[in-house]
Amino acid sequence: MNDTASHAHGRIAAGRRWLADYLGLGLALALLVLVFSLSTRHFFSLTTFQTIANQIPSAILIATGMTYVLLIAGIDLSVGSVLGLCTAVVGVGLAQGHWPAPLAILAGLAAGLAAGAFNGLVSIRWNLPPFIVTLGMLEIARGGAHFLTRSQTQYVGSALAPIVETHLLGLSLPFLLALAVVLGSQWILTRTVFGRYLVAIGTNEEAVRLSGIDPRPIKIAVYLYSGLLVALAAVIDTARFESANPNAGSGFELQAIAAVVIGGTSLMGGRGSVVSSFFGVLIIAVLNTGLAAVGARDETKRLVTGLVIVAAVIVDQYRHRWSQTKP
Amino acid sequence: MNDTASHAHGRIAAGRRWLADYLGLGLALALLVLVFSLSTRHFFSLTTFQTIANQIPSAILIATGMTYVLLIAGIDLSVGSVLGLCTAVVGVGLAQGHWPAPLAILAGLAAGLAAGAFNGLVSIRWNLPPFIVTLGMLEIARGGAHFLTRSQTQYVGSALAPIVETHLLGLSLPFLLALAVVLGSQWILTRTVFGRYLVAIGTNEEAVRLSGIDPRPIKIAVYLYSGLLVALAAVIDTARFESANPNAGSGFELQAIAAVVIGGTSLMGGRGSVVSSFFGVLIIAVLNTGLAAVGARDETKRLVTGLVIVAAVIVDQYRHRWSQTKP
Amino acid sequence: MPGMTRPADTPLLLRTAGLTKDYATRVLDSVDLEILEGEVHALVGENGAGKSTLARILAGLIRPDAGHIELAGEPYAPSGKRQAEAQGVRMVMQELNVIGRLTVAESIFFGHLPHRWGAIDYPGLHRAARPLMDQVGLSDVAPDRPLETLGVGRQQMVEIAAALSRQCRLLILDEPTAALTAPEIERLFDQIRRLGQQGVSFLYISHRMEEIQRISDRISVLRDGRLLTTRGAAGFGLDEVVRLMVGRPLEETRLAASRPPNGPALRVDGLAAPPALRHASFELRFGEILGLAGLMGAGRTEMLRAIFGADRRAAGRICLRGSSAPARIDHPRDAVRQGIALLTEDRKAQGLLLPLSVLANVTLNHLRPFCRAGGRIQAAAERRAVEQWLDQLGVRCRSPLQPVAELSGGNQQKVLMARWLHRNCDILLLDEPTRGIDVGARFEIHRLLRQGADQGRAILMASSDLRELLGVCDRIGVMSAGRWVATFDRNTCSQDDLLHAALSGYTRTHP
Amino acid sequence: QPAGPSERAEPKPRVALIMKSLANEFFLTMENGARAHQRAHADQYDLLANGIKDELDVSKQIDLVEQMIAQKVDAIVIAPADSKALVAVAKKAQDAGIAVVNIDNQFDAQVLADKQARIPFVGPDNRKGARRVGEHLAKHLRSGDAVAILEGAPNAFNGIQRRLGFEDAMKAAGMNIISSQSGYWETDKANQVVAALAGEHPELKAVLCANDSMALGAVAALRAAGKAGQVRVVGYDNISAVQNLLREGRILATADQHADQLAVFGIEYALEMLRTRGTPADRETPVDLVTAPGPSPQP
Ligand SMILES: Nc1ncnc2c1ncn2[C@@H]1O[C@H](COP(=O)(O)OP(=O)(O)OP(=O)(O)O)[C@@H](O)[C@H]1O
Ligand SMILES: Nc1ncnc2c1ncn2[C@@H]1O[C@H](COP(=O)(O)OP(=O)(O)OP(=O)(O)O)[C@@H](O)[C@H]1O
Ligand SMILES: [Mg+2]
Ligand SMILES: [Mg+2]
Repeated sequence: MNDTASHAHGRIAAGRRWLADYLGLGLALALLVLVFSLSTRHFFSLTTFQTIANQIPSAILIATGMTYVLLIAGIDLSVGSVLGLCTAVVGVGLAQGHWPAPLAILAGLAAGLAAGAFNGLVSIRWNLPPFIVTLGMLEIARGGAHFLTRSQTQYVGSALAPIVETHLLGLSLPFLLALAVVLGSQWILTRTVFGRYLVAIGTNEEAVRLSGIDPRPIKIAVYLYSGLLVALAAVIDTARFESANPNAGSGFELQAIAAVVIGGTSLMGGRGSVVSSFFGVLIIAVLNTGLAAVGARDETKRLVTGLVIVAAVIVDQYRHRWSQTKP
Repeated sequence: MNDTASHAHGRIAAGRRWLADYLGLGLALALLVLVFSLSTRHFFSLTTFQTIANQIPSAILIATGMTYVLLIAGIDLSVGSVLGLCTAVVGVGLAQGHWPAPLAILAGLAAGLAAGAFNGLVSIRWNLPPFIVTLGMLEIARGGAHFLTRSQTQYVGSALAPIVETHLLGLSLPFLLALAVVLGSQWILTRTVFGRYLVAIGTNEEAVRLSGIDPRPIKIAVYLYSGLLVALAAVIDTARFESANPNAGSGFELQAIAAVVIGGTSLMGGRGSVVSSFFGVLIIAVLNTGLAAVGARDETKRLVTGLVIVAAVIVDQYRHRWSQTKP
Repeated sequence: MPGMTRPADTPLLLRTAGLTKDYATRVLDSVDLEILEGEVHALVGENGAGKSTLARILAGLIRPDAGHIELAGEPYAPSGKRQAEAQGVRMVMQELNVIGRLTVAESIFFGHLPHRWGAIDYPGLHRAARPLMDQVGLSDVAPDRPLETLGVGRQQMVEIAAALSRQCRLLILDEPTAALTAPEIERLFDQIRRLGQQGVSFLYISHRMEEIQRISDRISVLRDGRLLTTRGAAGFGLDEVVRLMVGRPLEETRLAASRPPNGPALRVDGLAAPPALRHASFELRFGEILGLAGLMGAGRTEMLRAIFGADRRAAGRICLRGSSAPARIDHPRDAVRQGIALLTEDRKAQGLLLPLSVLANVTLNHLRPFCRAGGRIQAAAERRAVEQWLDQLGVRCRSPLQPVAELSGGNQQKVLMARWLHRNCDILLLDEPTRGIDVGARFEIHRLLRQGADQGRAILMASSDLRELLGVCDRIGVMSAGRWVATFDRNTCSQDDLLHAALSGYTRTHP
Repeated sequence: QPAGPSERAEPKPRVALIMKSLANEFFLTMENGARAHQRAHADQYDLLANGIKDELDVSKQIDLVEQMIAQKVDAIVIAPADSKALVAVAKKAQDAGIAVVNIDNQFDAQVLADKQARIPFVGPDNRKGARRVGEHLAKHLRSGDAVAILEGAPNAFNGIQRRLGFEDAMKAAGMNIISSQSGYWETDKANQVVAALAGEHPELKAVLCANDSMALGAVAALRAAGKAGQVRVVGYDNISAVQNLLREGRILATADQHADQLAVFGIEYALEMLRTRGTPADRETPVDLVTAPGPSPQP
């Protein structure tokens, strides 16, 4: 089993499972780095890795939320639009409302939570597939972002600069925050009652219900968490870009799902790991950076990205079988 | 049950089921038409309906293929990109290769079939979730479209004009073709062995396998059919626009799924109807046309579209329950 | 301890009055049930009589439409399972309800995982799980083993361990033994007796009459939602119980073959599909019913699946119909084309298309007779054929268009039987064909099997119920630890012989 | 005396060209022009051309700039997808000692001032170009005629500029703008909108499209509505696919921004900056009105 979530507690076989879980991803990552280091002059450098570390926090946060959502056999297609909405709230608050930064940030987080609450409550109240509810939210949130900003990018200047300028050991605050969220979320997933409930709901929701636990508040919590992490990502991006673009996040939903699935999380629910999703994000980031460093043509980038996505899940399938046959 | 596919075989209760199946959708459609007729001058006119009939054939074809795919509990995220690819093949063949129209059309259809074959074969050979395989195909096909056209819109002139200029009773050939495909596909779904297999596979694939039927060729056939219909849509669009844009079809995947789900087809497989999907496409088309006629702002369009998607599935849920409680 | 009676002054634990529940029809019709403290109260009735519905109401999973319940003299109206459990009523559900991705220990304590600030105390959890697992015979399983790697029977034992994990006053067991074999059943009975001595009451639902006779103090009979009677088990003959349940007497005689078997149908040589199936060789002839006995996890299911092409084989030859050339069976499709059928162990997950009609379920794999040009199905002809089968097998349903999900278990099983008979299969592999099926329906299925064999079909039937095997089969093979260890003639063997053979694989050391 | 490190042969400067969506023919033409220029001057510099997949995805473009900074390129020539959001990172590149040239879509003056950055701009004036297209159209209309505008993606700078240019011309000529909606630069979205407008406003006389892809969709919609020839269409960008339509008069006019030269101007500017270490002044590149060959009819 490649599934860290469901039984990371055995002490004995833990090492072996770690290997099965992260070896494949680590190797894939190393291979990509190697290829790009050989084909460009400046790729293999500290700067490149700092650059990547600086760029991926928002993708990591979104992927973490998506991992939780996929774990409970849900899906969230609205993450990109909700990012746009939250960024719009923060940007309009700062640029038009001249709010103090903390208030604007809080408003942004509230917007993310509200979107998550909509997704969770509507899909649970009427028992609708989250695919379609979050697809509706995708349109609604984007409309909201354009409505708030009147389709104009909001320049926020250095109001949020401290967020991106704080560094520790050469790593930016957002990256450290994203790392903390990944580790914390992984710990929750593998070590806490809540984490077990997530896995259980994704595996057999009816059985959870019959065992006397109401899955609904847990599912709503997951969508809220996803919304909150997206809002955090929006705050970070607004700080990085010093501006709030209502189109921010277009297409992030499929990218995030791709990253999470490359990490080995199942779209059917019940199987997944936040740390693996982190690797998935890294792989896509290295791929993007490397292809840009090579100066590949756009169609090449797309072809390679598409093939890497498919290849990654095929490899995951084999790895999964390998660790299954020797339990 | 609102499910026309699974037991449209009973003669007796057929009338009642028809009501349950199409009443809700018909009412929703009538409501939209009413709202827009009241809020604009010329909406309620033959021209508007001819305009809509002229625009939707490609959406109908894609939604028909998607209905089949969702019925077997699959998904096809590549439809938009594959449309771009097929349109590129047709356009390059005509504009650069100066091929005769039939050859270019055949090449376009072949491209669609090839994409469908990739989706079907890869997901079945390695037992991968179609979500991720078709997500890969989404990137690959778009890359291919740009590669073929060198990202330039290809002007094909009147080479395909006969396709859109042939009319019968005021309806264009593409619309009649799309209608024929809908009726034919619905007939296949409800009346033939193949249709029975589709519903069965979507309901419980393992049970089908253990009953001695190999689901794999059937699933591949469904992805091929979806690819073929997308290619047909591409030919029609190329003819309509007299040009082949490699970006054609961007975002069609989610639109098509939204239309199909509004029509009441389940994302979980086993339940669906092509005719209902046709209604779903109509609802979205009327909504778009109406909002454009009103001159709504872009953010309003998005907000309304999102809310209509969610509202439609909520209504479907109630209708479903209603027809369940009075069997 | 059959017929053990309690003194008349045993206090009442639970009383229902006028309990009524309606779905499409009335399922429970003013049921007045009384359960005494510390008794094992058996509840029997045909499939669909309303037993599980009654149990679910008591366990707080659903609410009655009318009537009320008293628990130890207090009004009892649980709003959900948790509240019922808080008041000391727990239940093991009839359908396996496991969360495969959890570990055994997590499953046992699911809903009550020991934690501090939300973080699970795994050492404590495993310590607490160990004795419970030992009690139900899971001592060789690690507490952190994922549940999905255990067989169905052991998963059922985990559910029972979960029910034992907490203090309770009333434990409802809804067909707990359907997936169990003799040794596990003994272990379960030991636990029931132990807890009974501590004053815990049991509501025990089962279709296996001999178990009821052995374990229960009193028996209630439910028919069509009405409680017919409650009597002490001592003076309540089984024949009478069955007569009340079914509404007519059932002579459970041995069904003997009317003529000797014909030629060979299936010869299996050295079949293996590790780890569950190590070695199986046997021969099945047309016109006979060959039984297959074994303990839980002996590999019977795996062997049937391997023959059928549902799983990959590692070694072995399968020859059909007396031919000496091995048959090619790589997929269930190949098996069915050569006349082999498999009735799966889990009819809901692996057999039925639950939301679809009875008709679609019967004709699923053989639509050719109704096929017209272009693959069109001739609806009228299909319906006629299906109605014939439903008639012949005595399937009770409103119409062939009724969703098969709405049928009772026995009728669902008959629908699957109809599917294979309609497909003209003459080599039938049946995996637990009567699991969870009431005595009446079980008898009818036995009669059908006998009739099938008499018409010249070859039947291989795995069952965990030794009495059933001895009752219907001509010969009985036994598997143990993945090997086919013995084959008996039914006239010359006893339950003890079979049990002995079934255990042999676990004592002998393998090379 | 052996040559010191300072005297080692200077490596060729590396110039990064960062464009908007390469899915857009305009930027592809730009890229091809740049690549051709680099081949002709291969001894002078190396080129790293990159674009983003989707024009809306601004963060990807910012990532690209950061990656180029990490790659330690010598100059960045950028066509920003957003005139405000890219300023900060462009300033960062400048601070890292990289020569930055802004092409195509001008950085927001206010934000530049706020960041105290001076970045030279080389590019066309979209508003002026659109006004010229509109003025040409106006010659074929009568004052008071109903016209509609198809905008690009809602917050695209050049889309907004083109809309303003169209509006300037239409207002000056006294036209009645009955609707202005977004077609997201796409053929089929434009088709949908124009079809709806043609039905709703029978009096419609002209459609002004912010790019040629949308003009193609507009032409198709009008043909389907039986209004081909009655309603005029103008576009922008002069892509190859509209050449025939221009010749046939089905598209009245478009504007050519000389995409192939745009990046080249920028690169030459950047090389000049590297040589002189100075900051040259902004430079406006030409926008040409393209109309059907032959005499234009009198209004
Ligand atoms: N949720 C439901 N909706 C509709 N009908 C139901 C539902 N649950 C049970 N029934 C019907 O109620 C009747 C009684 O079902 P129940 O499960 O209580 O029977 P049972 O006695 O436990 O049978 P078995 O021996 O097969 O387990 C059956 O006819 C069944 O079809
Ligand atoms: N998913 C699995 N992974 C590993 N081993 C398994 C798995 N499923 C079953 N097994 C093993 O296969 C063996 C046979 O399983 P199973 O219990 O189905 O056999 P059986 O003889 O058919 O018994 P019964 O029919 O009484 O349940 C057991 O040892 C079981 O632990
Ligand atoms: Mg029951
Ligand atoms: Mg078994």
